[in-house]
Amino acid sequence: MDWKQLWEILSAPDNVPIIAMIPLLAFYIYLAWKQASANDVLIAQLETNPSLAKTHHRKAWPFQPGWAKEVHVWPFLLRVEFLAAIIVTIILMVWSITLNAPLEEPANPNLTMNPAKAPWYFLGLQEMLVYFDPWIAGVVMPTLIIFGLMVIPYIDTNPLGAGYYTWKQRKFAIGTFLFGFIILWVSMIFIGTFIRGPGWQWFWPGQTWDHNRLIYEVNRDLPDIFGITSNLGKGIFGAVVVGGFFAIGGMFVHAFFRRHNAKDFKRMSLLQYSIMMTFFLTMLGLPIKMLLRLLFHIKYVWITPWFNV
Amino acid sequence: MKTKTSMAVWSLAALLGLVLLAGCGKKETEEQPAAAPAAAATPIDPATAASVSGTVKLDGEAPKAAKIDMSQDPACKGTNTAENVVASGGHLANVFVYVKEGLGNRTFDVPKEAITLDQSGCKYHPHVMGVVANQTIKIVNSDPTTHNIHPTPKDNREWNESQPPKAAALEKTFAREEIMLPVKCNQHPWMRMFVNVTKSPFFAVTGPDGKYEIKGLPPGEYTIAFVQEKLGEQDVKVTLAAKDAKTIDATFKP
Amino acid sequence: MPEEKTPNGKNGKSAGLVERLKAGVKEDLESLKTDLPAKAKEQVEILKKPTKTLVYTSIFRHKHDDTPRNRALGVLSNVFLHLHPAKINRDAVRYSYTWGMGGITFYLFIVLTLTGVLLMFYYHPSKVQAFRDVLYLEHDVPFGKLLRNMHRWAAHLMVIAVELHMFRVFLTGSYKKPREFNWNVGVILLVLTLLLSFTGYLLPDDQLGFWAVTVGTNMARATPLLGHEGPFGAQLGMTPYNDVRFGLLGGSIVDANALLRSYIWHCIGIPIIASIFMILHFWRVRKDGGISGPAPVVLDSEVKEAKK
Amino acid sequence: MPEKPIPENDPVVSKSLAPHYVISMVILMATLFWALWDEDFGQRPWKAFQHEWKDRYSTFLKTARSQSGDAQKEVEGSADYQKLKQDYERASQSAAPRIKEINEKLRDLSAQILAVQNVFTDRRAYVSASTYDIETETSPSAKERKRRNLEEYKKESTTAEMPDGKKKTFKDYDELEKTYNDLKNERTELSAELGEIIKPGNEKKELMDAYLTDHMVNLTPSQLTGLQNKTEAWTPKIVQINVNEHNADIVREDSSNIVDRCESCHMGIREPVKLTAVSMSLKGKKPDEYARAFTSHPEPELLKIHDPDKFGCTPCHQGNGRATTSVEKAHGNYEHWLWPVFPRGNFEAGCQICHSADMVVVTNDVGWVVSEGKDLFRQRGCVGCHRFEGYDKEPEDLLSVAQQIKQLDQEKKDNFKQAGDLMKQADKAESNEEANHLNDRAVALKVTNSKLDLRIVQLDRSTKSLLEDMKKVGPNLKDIRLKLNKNWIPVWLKKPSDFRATTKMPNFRLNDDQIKAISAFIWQSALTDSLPKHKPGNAAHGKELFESRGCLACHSIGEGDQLQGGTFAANLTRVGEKANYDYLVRWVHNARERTRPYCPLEKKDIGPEDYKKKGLPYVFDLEHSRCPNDGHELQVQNMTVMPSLRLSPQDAEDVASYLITLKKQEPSSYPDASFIDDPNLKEEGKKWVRHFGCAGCHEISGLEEEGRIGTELTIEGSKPIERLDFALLTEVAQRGGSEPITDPDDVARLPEGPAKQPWYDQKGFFEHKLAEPNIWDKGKDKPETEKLRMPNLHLTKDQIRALTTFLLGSQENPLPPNYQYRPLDYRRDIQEGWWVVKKYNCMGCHQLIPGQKTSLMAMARYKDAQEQLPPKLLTEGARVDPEWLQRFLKNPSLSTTDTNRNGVRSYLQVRMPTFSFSENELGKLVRFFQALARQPFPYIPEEVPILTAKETEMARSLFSSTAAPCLKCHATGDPAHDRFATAPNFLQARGRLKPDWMERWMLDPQAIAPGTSMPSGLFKRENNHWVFSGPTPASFQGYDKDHTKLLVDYILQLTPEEQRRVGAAMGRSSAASGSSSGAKSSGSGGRGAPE
Repeated sequence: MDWKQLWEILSAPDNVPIIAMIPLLAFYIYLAWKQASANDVLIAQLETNPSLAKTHHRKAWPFQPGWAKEVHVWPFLLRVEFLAAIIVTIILMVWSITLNAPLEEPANPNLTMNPAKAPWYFLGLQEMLVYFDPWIAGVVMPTLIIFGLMVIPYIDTNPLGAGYYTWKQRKFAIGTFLFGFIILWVSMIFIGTFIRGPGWQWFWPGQTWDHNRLIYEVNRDLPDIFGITSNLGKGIFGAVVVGGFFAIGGMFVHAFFRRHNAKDFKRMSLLQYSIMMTFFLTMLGLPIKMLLRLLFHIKYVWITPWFNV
Repeated sequence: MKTKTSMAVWSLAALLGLVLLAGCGKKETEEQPAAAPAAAATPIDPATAASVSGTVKLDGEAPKAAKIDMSQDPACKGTNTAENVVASGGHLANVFVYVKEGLGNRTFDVPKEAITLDQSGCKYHPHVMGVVANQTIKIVNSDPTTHNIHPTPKDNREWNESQPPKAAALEKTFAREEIMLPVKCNQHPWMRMFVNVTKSPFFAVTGPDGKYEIKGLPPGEYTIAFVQEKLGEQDVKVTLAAKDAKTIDATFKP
Repeated sequence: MPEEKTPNGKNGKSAGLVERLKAGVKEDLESLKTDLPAKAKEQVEILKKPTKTLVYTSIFRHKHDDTPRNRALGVLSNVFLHLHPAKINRDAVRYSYTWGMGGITFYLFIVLTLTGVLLMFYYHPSKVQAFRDVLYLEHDVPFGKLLRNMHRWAAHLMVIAVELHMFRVFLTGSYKKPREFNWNVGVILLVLTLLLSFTGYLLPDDQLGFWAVTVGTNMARATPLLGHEGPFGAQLGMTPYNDVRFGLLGGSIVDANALLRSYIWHCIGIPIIASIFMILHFWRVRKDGGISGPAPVVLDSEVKEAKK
Repeated sequence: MPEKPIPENDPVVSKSLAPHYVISMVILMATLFWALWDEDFGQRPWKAFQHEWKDRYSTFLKTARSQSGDAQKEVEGSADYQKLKQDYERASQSAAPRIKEINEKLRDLSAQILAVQNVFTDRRAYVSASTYDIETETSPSAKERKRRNLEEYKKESTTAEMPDGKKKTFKDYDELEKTYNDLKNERTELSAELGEIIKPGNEKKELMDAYLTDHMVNLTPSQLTGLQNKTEAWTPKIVQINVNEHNADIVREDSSNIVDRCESCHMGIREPVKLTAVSMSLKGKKPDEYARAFTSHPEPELLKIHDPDKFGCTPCHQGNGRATTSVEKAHGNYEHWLWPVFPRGNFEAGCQICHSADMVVVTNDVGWVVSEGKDLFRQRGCVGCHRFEGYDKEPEDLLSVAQQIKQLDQEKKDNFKQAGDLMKQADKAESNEEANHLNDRAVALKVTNSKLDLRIVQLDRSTKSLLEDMKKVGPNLKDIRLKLNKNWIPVWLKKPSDFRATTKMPNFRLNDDQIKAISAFIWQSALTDSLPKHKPGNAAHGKELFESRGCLACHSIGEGDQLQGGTFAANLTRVGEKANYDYLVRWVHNARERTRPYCPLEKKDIGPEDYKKKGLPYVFDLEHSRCPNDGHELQVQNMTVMPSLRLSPQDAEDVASYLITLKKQEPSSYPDASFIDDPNLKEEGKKWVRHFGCAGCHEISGLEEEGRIGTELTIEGSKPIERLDFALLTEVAQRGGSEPITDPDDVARLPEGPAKQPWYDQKGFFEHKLAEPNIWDKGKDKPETEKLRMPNLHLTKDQIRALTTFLLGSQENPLPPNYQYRPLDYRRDIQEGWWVVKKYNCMGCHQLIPGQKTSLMAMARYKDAQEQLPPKLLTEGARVDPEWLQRFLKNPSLSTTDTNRNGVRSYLQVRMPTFSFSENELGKLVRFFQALARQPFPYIPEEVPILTAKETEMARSLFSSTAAPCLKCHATGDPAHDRFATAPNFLQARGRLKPDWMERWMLDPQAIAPGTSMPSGLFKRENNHWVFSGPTPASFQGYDKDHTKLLVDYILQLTPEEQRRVGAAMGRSSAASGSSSGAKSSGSGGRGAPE
């Protein structure tokens, strides 16, 4: 265990935000989960007791009839906001006093940094470069992420869960989002920061980042494994496999969705449903492609003269 | 490096700690006594002064003194023999005897009187002499020819001055200790003598009978050195009690 | 002190005038004895209630006592606070619901603007000066190092805060009707935040920024159709000198032009765009009925299925 | 429903946030104060330094002052000072009454002036205002009226109360004005008089003070008090040098903007007293980090040349001059600073940054290390594999000259063709006019061609020079068949330092197969010519010659403690085991003699057959250096710096015979190496010879044009650490820990000893690489061909330190270009000259820098006979006529026939050899000596006046008087006399020496050549003239000119006859007749100083 190396990575000033983000995220997930479960308990209660449902104020927090339903912003909200501002200021000041913003050598185009890393919030995309061609990782994916986020309100037809934490009423939506945010975004950043060392090689935490390390790794294309040699063959094969993934995966997801999310399925239009399916399957495709690469050393699945997937 | 220290204190708790710590600057706590202060020169009590004397012998045949060809300068008329080992009857002359160690940090006054170095018969007289550092050496030329006096020291300043016949005496000093400092004359290559510059006045040069005496030494432990220009140096350790008069002989081998 | 005002006249007629003047002065002095303490007392009384002074009331247009009216006015009549409604859902003040991330993000944006403006005083976006200016900030400018540190860390914090904000909004389903559009504005703001941070990365002109930006923009090379290394790029005649990356950097490598572009986007372009979207975002929060919750839970059984 | 009971009051409304606010506000305030504290103290550690400095420096100054006070008393006690003091007192006393008087008067006057002034200024203000009113009045009548009013006003009388209490009345304004001005004038006059009276006293006082300062070694107490006051009044503040402010001419606006605040902590650097770490440490304690920081700059001389206000600190020392937040930051010892401060042992690297074009950069004690590094880089043959700007330029220059010649040839051809075309056109031209015009153009082209021809000739010359200047570090391997014991070669290659510990030949870690192959290749590729046979010589005489002729200035002999001689060339202790006698004879006689000339164009050695083909005699030397085949310049010399000592063939045989006796074992005892003739090994051998870059240092058949195999090192010092491949040792280097070098010999080479601290930096890389060049192969699994090739140069610690220093300073310069020391005046000649001087090891024999030791000085032989050492060249440029110097350097025997001697100092046994300098190097050397002595170039000789008969007579009598026995030591050409001579013949003075220099030399030779045999004190100053200090001949009565000048003029007009006559008159002849054995004068050991 190379503690020195570990410490060096953890204490790099630009990595501190990521270190800070992990407990923060854990805390907020806990906070959300707590409220969601409280709400879910309440919902279950109210569902079984319609009479109570008619009179109940429908929040997990205590309430008495005499209490105001609305409170004045001044002072009740503003005092919280000011307090938050003060605390953020304190954190920021202490952080700024104790930790210096990094400043390295003057830019030198002739001396490549190894590893050369993008800002931490883009490390997820940089990590994707390992698995995909730059145009997918660098252009298509960010676009998909943005569009994916933007279409959420239009494909989430579930009217429940607006304005309160819940899990039971929105299992699919929250599950998918957690998958996208935690697995595909945050953990990729984590890998890019702490796991990827010189030469963008995989180093377990505590392993020495040896600049001389050489790894024997042959990544083969899927068509080659199947002995397909002609370009046309490869193109067709890849298209079949990728299309197959979408078709078969789509079938599975559909089967699942139709059974467990029957109401949503009913509510959704064909367009909404297909957009949802496309994004969902693409998201699923990412870890599958990663695992294919990391475990089976498969480089590309679909090879064409113009692009590879 | 900075980041590491920063990381360690990066917490609100450390804030208070740091404010408290702010008072304590870094200070080198290591204490190390300096070198012992120089012992003050204690005056020598003449009542307890001891002395050392003896004879320096040459064990073996004295080499035959080489003849010097002084023909190049008709003005030179002297004994035509080299002086590097002068011995008669086994007694070795021109050996410089001095107290090499044991006087500690004592300081001594520079004798006021000058020591004369004479050039006559195209030879230096004496051949070996001792002076205290900064003591004046008076150099006279008794020859009807021009000499030049050219000391070639190791640790002192070199100089080379000419002295025509009947010229005024030169007065020179040497500031630093140096044993067997050769002095020559470029015009008469055979002319050669040695000045010994010491810090203390405790030295002597053996005469033709090989005898020497050093007087007025305070009691103590000393190293007495016998130095001969060709035959090298011999050191003898001696302990002198008050009013001691010890005899130390030395024998050189050719 | 009353001044003696005795004109030097030799005229006999003015003798009476002198007498009158004397009497008048005396009277003035007498009255001062009683008036001055009274006035002083009065002044003290006024000062005891600073909120009643003219100056105060000119600034604060309403009283600061705890009547509902004044509480509402306190918010509504304040240019900074009137983003808020006068009253809100009683549970919306709970930190555990909102996490305060939206507000923190906005606060950090203000901090960044202030520190950024101060930093601009010392920074020249040129290849010769940029790195040197950062060193200068670090070593010469009073509080310069703190300033730069705050700017940098506030930027990182802002990214974190924005992501958490989005996370919270999703978890509470706050993007649902009628807030669909505001979610989209939020997504755009997220992208803008990342871009702000990214464009700032290059400005110190050090190895870290240089290579981060090189890596970042190299991806643009592979843009389909528009990048010279992207699919169909070469076929469309894209070269390193006319593709989208060239457009971003103002050159085929990260150099002086890239620095300048990055600077202008960072300091002018994106902040203006982001401000506009922020205004929109805040406006829509109000217009979409304030923050989404905490709303009463809705039961599955109560959902009326819309007719298709 | 929640389990918890519902509280009575609405928590949302009723809960107080006050405690939250209190706590967070307290923390916020604390944070703000922390920020303030951090800004004021945390980021300003130098304040602590300055406080400490105040304490320590004050304490130091106090003790210094008491010591200085004693010294002052001593000086004040001296008679001279007392006299000055009396003068001062006398002057001040005599002036005192008058001063008192004037002062009183002045006081009175001032009071009066004040009294009048009060009135006068008031009235003057009215007059001025009225005047302005009149001037601007437009109506003539009003003007007139106002003028009258003013006149009247002026006529009013005024009174002023005078200081004595009386009232004084002035009858009108004019009188008032006049009185006022008179009073003021009087005061001015009195003040001036006071100044005059005080002046003599002040002058005396200044003299007194000046005497005091001149005679105090350290500062005077009053100066120290000044310093103390300054120190005590010091308030902490940043001390900085802003180079741009002070040095606008050096630093351009856009340049690097150097601001150095080093002195904020290093407060003592420029203090006028010498501060050491010990003197600045606390009482009774070891020097701590403060004490070490407060020392003054160890070399103030250096600061005089490089004024810190103009240069700053970091251009020399590096580090982050702006940073003040911590020691690490300020010294630049952190990861992201490219220019960390140079380590203690290598601080001279800073010299190299700007002085990369200098071979020798020395100021007092500074610069020796880096200069040695630069020298080692060439001497040890680093340059054979690694290119370095400025080193071994000849091959590159040759290439560029060849290129130019080629271009000119082409141009010529084109011109010729064009001229032909023009003429053809002219012949067909329509009009005569046009024909003439075209013909003119053709003529012009031909004229141009003739100019080009001459340029080509000049370029050919420089080709010749360059070919002559081109040297190889190692011997010519084409000759090994003639030269070496065949069986010795493999033994040598195994580990050269085993055979010869100090050899330049490094250890290549060859395995047996490689050794066999390499031996075979070089043996088989060598020339097979035969050498003339020589008969054995007299080894005893050879030994004497070897030891006395100066061979040991470069070569050494003996091993271990017995070693004596120079380190520049090989140690010859075992030469007898390897060398062939006949070859040695040739080598000793003239090392430059080549077996076959080499033609760079044909890339082959030209043999007699080539000459025969052209019907030419097989003669090649510097005069016959054209290739018989293509007329190209040939390499006709061995590319060695070894000069010819102009020994007679007989002497050369003697020396060679002596050398061949030097051995530890018999040559025949070497194991048989007949595989060396195996032709199958040749190709394999060639591969390895190329692989190891042998041709970088050696001339090898077929590999003459091989390039360098190593990396260029010109800017190695600024190579980013990431580019230095520590291989598997990266982690070890970054973390310190155990030293990876295990070989005890190699560990001993590490300048800093086995590593303890992390050494992942340039210094660590260079030092480890130099100590064990294959260190980065440690743990690596590589085939032979991929292993690191750099051989082990078996350097010492000091040598590695020197080379490391040199490399660290070899940077791509971050400083503005005008920091570079690239002078264009005489200093450039000095720069260029050092390269030549170092190339030929002139400093092995001659002293060129005061205090510099030569190889010969250390030898026992010269311990008592320093006059037998080669002359010191401290003032050579001031001493000799440059034209003469050029002649001398070209042929130091100054004769075409009698060459087996020294041209000037025939009495010296050690010999100035013939170096066969090229025209180029001759010019450089002559200019170097002139420039080193700051002599204008070219030299304008002085007219020597012709002496009158009387003057000649006078001079002659002085010249030969017993008091000035010049001819006693100076050679005369009479062999009997010259046996004892220790100085050059006067007849050589003309044309060689500069008359002015001669005069100075006579006055005080010790000041020009310390330790010379020529005594000082021959002349004294009398009546503003230099007069002989001994008894002067009678004829000098009444002579009122410089005796020195007279002697100089006489010497310059001396003829051989005159010298003979004078010599005879001095009784020389009688002495000469007595010792006719001195006939073989300049031969062996004539001069005997009997010991």
